[in-house]
Amino acid sequence: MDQLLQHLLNTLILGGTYALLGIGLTLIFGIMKVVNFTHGELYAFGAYMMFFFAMVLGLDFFATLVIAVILGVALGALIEITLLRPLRGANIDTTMLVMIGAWIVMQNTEQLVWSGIAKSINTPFPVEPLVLGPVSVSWVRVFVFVVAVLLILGAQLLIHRTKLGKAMRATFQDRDTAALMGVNINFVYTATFALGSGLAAAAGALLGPVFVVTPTMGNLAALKAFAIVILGGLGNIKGATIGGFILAFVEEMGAGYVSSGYRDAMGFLLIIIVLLFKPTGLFARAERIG
Amino acid sequence: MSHWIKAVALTLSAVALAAVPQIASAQETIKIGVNQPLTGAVAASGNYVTNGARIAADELNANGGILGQQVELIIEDNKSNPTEAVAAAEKLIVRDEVPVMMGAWSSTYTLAVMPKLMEYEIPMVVETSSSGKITTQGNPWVFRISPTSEMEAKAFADKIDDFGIKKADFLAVNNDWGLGASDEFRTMLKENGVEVGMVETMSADAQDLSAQLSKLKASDADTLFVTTAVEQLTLVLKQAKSLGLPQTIITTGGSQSPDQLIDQAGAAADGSYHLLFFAPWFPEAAPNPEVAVQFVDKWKERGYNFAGLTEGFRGYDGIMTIAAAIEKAGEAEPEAIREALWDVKVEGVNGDISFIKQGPEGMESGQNVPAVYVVKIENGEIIQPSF
Amino acid sequence: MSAIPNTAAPVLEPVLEIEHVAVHFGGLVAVADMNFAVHEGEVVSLIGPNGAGKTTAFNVITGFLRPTKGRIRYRGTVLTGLRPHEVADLGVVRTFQKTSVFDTNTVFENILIGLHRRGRCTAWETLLGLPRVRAEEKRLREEAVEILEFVGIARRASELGGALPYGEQRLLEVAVALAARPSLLLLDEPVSGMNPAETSSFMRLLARIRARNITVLLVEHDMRMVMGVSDRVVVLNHGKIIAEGPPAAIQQNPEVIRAYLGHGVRGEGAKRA
Amino acid sequence: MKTALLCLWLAVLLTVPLWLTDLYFLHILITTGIFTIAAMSLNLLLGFTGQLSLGHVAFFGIGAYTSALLSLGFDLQLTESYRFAVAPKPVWLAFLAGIVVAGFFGWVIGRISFKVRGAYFVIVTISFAEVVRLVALNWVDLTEGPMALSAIPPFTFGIPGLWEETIYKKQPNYYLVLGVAILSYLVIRRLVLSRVGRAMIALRENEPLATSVGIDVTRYLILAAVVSAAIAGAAGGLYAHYVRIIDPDIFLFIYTVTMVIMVITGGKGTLAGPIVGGLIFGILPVVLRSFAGPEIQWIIYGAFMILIVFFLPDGIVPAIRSWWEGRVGPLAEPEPAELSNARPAERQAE
Repeated sequence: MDQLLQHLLNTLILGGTYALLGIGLTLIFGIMKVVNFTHGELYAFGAYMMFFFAMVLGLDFFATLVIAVILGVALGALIEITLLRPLRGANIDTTMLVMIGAWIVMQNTEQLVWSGIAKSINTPFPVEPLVLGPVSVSWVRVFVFVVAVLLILGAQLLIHRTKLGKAMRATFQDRDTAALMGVNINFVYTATFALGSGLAAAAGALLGPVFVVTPTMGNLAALKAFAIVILGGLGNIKGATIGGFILAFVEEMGAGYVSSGYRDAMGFLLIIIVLLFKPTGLFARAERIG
Repeated sequence: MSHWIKAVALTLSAVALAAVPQIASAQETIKIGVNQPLTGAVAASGNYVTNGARIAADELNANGGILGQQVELIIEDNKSNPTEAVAAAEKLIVRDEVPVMMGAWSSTYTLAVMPKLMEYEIPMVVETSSSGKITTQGNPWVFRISPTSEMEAKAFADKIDDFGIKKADFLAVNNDWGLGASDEFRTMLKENGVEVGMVETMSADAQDLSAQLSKLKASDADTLFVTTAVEQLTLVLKQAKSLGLPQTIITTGGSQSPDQLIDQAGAAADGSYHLLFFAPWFPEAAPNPEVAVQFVDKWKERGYNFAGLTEGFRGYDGIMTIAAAIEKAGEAEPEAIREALWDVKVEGVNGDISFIKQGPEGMESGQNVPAVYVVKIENGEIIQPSF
Repeated sequence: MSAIPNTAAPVLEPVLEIEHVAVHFGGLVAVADMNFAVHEGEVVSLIGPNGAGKTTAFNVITGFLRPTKGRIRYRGTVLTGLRPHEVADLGVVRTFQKTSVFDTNTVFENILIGLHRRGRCTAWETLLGLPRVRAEEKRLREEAVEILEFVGIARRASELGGALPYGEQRLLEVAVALAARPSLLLLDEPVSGMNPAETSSFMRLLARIRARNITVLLVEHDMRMVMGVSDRVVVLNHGKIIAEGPPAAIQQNPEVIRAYLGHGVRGEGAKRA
Repeated sequence: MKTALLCLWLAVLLTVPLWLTDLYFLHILITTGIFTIAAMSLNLLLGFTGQLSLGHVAFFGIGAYTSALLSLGFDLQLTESYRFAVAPKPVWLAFLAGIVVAGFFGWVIGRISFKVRGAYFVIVTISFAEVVRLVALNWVDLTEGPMALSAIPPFTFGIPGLWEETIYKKQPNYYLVLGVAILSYLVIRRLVLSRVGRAMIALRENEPLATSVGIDVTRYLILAAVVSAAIAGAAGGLYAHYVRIIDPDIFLFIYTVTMVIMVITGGKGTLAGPIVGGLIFGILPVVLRSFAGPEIQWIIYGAFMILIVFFLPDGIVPAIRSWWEGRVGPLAEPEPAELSNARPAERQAE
């Protein structure tokens, strides 16, 4: 029983970060119809920025978090403007190939700059965990969870309550009509990609201190993000949020009660099963976002 | 259909040209191949070992080299992957024509490379790798200076009472090293009347281990043996702490680098025990104190990370062993070096190195019997535990 | 599978029967309740204002859409639920409203692709390179030449489909469809965008197609063409059939006139831009 | 002219081991050949049917593991009472089994993944490869997991009892790979230049039109997937028995990406494209190695991929062809399949 409670707590904590990882990807796909293979690298970028500012330059942990996210947004905007804007209107496979190329370049640049050796980031949180009866969790993970939830809510608010969000939703519905109605499509696309990238970088900046930072950390993160987004339906933010928790639950229970080795396989098996029976994801509402 | 021929022909000639300058590289040196993980999951360890090897090579060269020739280390990255380890060996043997190699850091990579040693008849000094299989499967080209898991487990046997272990669980990386070590320790503990609980595994690149640890937390064992590389150990210690694991953690394998653990896991490393083959904090207590002290000094002098010493010494000992064998053989030829390795006696950082025979008769591999130490981390310090 | 000439029979058998077909997209009703039949050897036109449900009707017949209600039969076989290629296998072949050819293949290859159904060799036979594969390929190429000549674009054979002038692309479309050996040919606005001379020549082509015992169902806005070639006209409005009959009768039908005027579209002779 | 060049090209390929004495380069050529076969098989799906399958390495790995396991033999205790043991089989038999098993998986995955298109298809194929990798990693009883399957026997030819030859050396391995490559090329060529190939190209170019003339989409996509997977499986088998060690990293996404780069650089949907791309990206690492570390190599690869998509979207082969035609005039008897991707520029000129 205690073990189950601990697994459920782990699920909650892990699910929050998975959801954060998923929504950035789903947002970009939903609005731009681009499968962002650089997502995992933006995640790693966030973690490395965290390492650089907090550990190398010795800046404050929380200030570094903000810097890492801002730099993630900037890098996302840069990628969008240089690589995707010239390919506007190209088919989805073409942009995918370019994104794969960018992914390779980014990951190996990280390897070159930071070397293959894992980096560790210290946090200001106490080492002693938060103990709740039979279960416990580290303070840093509680912090990560809270920030992740806030970021997800923030993204929702941005999409539903701001002018930019309205333009994004209009573009999602029908790009051509939105353009006719005076929406600056280029701006919406850049903003969307930057926002999605910022969310990925935020996930990396938050999880970097929890784990260790390596150049290949983005690969697994990206694969998980794909799994989450497929579960939730491409372009569906609520779906991605729920998908994140489902994936965390399946992995945690799979590792706890089936076999720890197959932990990472659970998510992919789930994708294949979901796609077999419901090819557009569990919560497919392709008509709208949010 | 036919016009790519030109492009291909051009590429081919470019390759042929690129091949030329490398063939003409210096013939006046004695080449030693080094096959280590310089990138990937266990990159830190591989880099430390390589640093140790560099210290040895420079020391040899400063003293006039071997047989009057300079030593040249040819270092290849096996990318923390067995297939890449084979590719690296293939390159070292076929392309660089090294007469002897050192490698390949992990049991898995070493086992992968071993058929190539048979195929090309090249000896290899194994500096790290603990799987029993390496020296028992009848490969006469393998000489191991690090202890097997079995030796490590046996050395630990008389400490069971000190720790007061009643029941033990295991958490191991799922490769030859991790699974082999947990097997050997299980056998040893059972023989000594200790109850053995569950064995949980993790893949080498896994970062979130909370599921495995949550399962272990629910166990009634008093001790948890963990076998994996230092990067993952950091994560295990941190996450075990946050889940409030009650068990005493003992790490095995000799590549833990307690300093790095203290540095990266902080207070989460407190109270953990580590089985090591070299304790650089107390070089004076080593079997060959003067060798150990001067090695530690050189390491510090070069600004290498102190945390890497528990790995780096192996690279040093390995190259020194190879150098002694070449000296003894009188020529840098594979078969002669192999013969000579049986007769070497080297004063290494980790005690005297010499090889005993293991494996099927006529096809024996060499195995060294090194020392084993236990250290404890307490309040961010490394201490020799007192019981 | 080819059409059985039935010219002698005084009462024509219906070959295509559309029975109570309805298509809904969410809350939107594209086709409400459609009933009509096409008889052997006929040329029937389906007309109506924009959005009346004509193309939807084509999509339902050829398996691109599944009807919400109702049933479609072709020569006794129920088409409902079949996939497009299965419908084509029964001899029902269509063209598309928006010009649709294989742009980056040559005209000749376009026809060869259209002739797909005419080949019988399996993938295994192809891989083994059996003599019958060669023989079949030779036969298909001959048929392709014949079709190109029939439609009148033989001199364009080695040009890319997408590079043809618009009018000839529309001819190519029909040629590709003919290559699939239809017994019922569905043409979706074949002359839209053609100039009057091209339209006239297309009308002559249609007559020759008809002479090959191919039944034709036509969606068209060009009323000169509709009235000129059709045996019967079916008029759709708001997803419902409002009139049906010979061209002369339809031209006089007050409801039809109202439907077109009500939409603010020019009446007879209306032509889409 | 064309035949003469083809003969010259074949002569060069056939005599390589006679004049190339550097064994290391022969080794590189062998592995390049193996990956070129894999790239050719991917091209059937990616180039001719237009499906961006990013799980292709799974078939390569399945072929490699099947062939390796059967030639080594294995013994599995599936349940308490049920044991499944296979005695070591001759390598050629294991190799053929690898092809069949890879083809079978191609069929299964085709059935599953062709239900979806576009981004979903891409992600399903990636997921499939990842699941296979994780199975190979964790089913230690069968695959040895991360410990790798080692000491895989090399190919043996001959008649048992009479005369047998086991090929350890590089030269015969080179000819073996060359032979399989030529055979694979001929299979793909024959398929693509037939009615079957036309159907595949038609699906790529205009799926609604293709189905309207009676082409069964699913059938031809699955057919392409099966043939493609089987050839990839053959490449995997060659790899396993040449390198003689395989580990689960063989399933890494990066290998699929390598194949994709080979195909799009050479020219997707052309017969020669993957060969050109395969040779470039098989040999480039060796050239680069002399002055750049592996990271720089990969950065160059990635940048290359982006540049190709931006500036040479059809790849090298179509570009060379149109350049040649611009100078010399049209090639005799253009191959219909290859033309389809070749000339968007001309189209605009009309």
